[in-house]
Amino acid sequence: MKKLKELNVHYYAVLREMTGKSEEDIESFAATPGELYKDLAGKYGFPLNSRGIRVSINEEFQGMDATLCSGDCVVFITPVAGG
Amino acid sequence: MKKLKELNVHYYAVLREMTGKSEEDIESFAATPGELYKDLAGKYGFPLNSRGIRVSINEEFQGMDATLCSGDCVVFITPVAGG
Amino acid sequence: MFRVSNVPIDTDLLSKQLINSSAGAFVCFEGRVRNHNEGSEVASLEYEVYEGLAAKEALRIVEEAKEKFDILDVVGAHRQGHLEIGDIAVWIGVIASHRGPAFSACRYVIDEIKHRLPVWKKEHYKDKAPRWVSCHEGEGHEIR
Amino acid sequence: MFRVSNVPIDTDLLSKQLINSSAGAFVCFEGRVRNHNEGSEVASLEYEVYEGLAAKEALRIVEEAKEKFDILDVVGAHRQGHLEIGDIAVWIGVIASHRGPAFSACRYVIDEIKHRLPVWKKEHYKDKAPRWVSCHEGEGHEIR
Repeated sequence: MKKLKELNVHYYAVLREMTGKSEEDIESFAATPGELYKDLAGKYGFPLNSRGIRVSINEEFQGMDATLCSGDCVVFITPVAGG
Repeated sequence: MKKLKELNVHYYAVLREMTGKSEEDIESFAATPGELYKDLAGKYGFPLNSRGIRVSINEEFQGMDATLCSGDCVVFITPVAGG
Repeated sequence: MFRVSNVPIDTDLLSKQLINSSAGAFVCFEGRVRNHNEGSEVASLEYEVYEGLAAKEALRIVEEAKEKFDILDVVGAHRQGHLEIGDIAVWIGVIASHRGPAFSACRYVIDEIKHRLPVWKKEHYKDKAPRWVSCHEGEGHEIR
Repeated sequence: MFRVSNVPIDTDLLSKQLINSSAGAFVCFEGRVRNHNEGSEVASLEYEVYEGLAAKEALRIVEEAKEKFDILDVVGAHRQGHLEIGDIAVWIGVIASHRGPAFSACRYVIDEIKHRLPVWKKEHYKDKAPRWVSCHEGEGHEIR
């Protein structure tokens, strides 16, 4: 049975503009960042295909299939620009 | 028959130290920088083998077999160091 | 040392951290806001940085460079916020005994930074709506 | 622009000549006097330059770089005279739209300068007699 987690999600750049916020606390049953992304894509109209999008959990890059825990700070990293 | 030329020869770095002067006017029958070099090597004890030594005539790199003319400013360029 | 900065990058200050009497070579790269990109006239730029992760990832890149190349030190900085044409967006300085490793390491660090740091760039144009761009030029990574 | 200088190289002044709103990349190389060479402790250096020919040859190298690489401009300077540890012996700055050509051109210019410019270097050591050295490290080009 999936467990409800409390997650803190931060948004940057295009995702920040699409959600209209820099961060939010979310209660979610998502087990992985991949599942969480799908939920958010449905809610905010993010692109359904997450290819090229990376995820960071607590300031470390992780796989889209990593395990989410309550209290995690999650950031989806759309393709970057650098200098 | 070889013609006597008036040449102005400048010395830099190790050659300046070996000759004890920065420049001199020379009257020479040398037809080419190669011939001139041999004369100077005999006079000042420059290395007899001129491999790796280049020559400039009037501020342009030239071959050791270029033609010397009266009034030419000749500089032998020993291996360089740069920055 | 790598920092994310809200204020103009002081290249003199950064350079001063790269003084070492064993250093025969100093190579630096400065990324500046240019007035054009992919055929469009750029008016200004906005950099958004996920600071915590960017700082960690930059230090990781610097450590990689020190392992891969025979260098003495690396210092860098990346701007965030609104930048005008000519402003410095990113600065990387490397010192080494010899120039070969200094060039290679500087190139390595800026290439990795462009691909790995969580930094986003919004271009404001003279004649059309602004747009978030990625460094993967021509690869169509735009989201909208 | 390339100059042979009897006084310390003012890198700020040189950099200011490389301001161009089309430039997205600035790469510079600074050759500094280091405290060691081929296992010996260096105390100071003396650079002797055949100025007329050096200036001409440097401009030729700069023109070659502009032909070979997609860059906007190159500025450089080379010191002559007596230099202490840490002093700048040579400085090359390049601007371009993109960083690839800027790095390549900067590397090209300094490599060619080291091999082609009539510049000689006498190293003064802490514990032995001074010696004229060439850039062809380890190739035994010494005359004495």
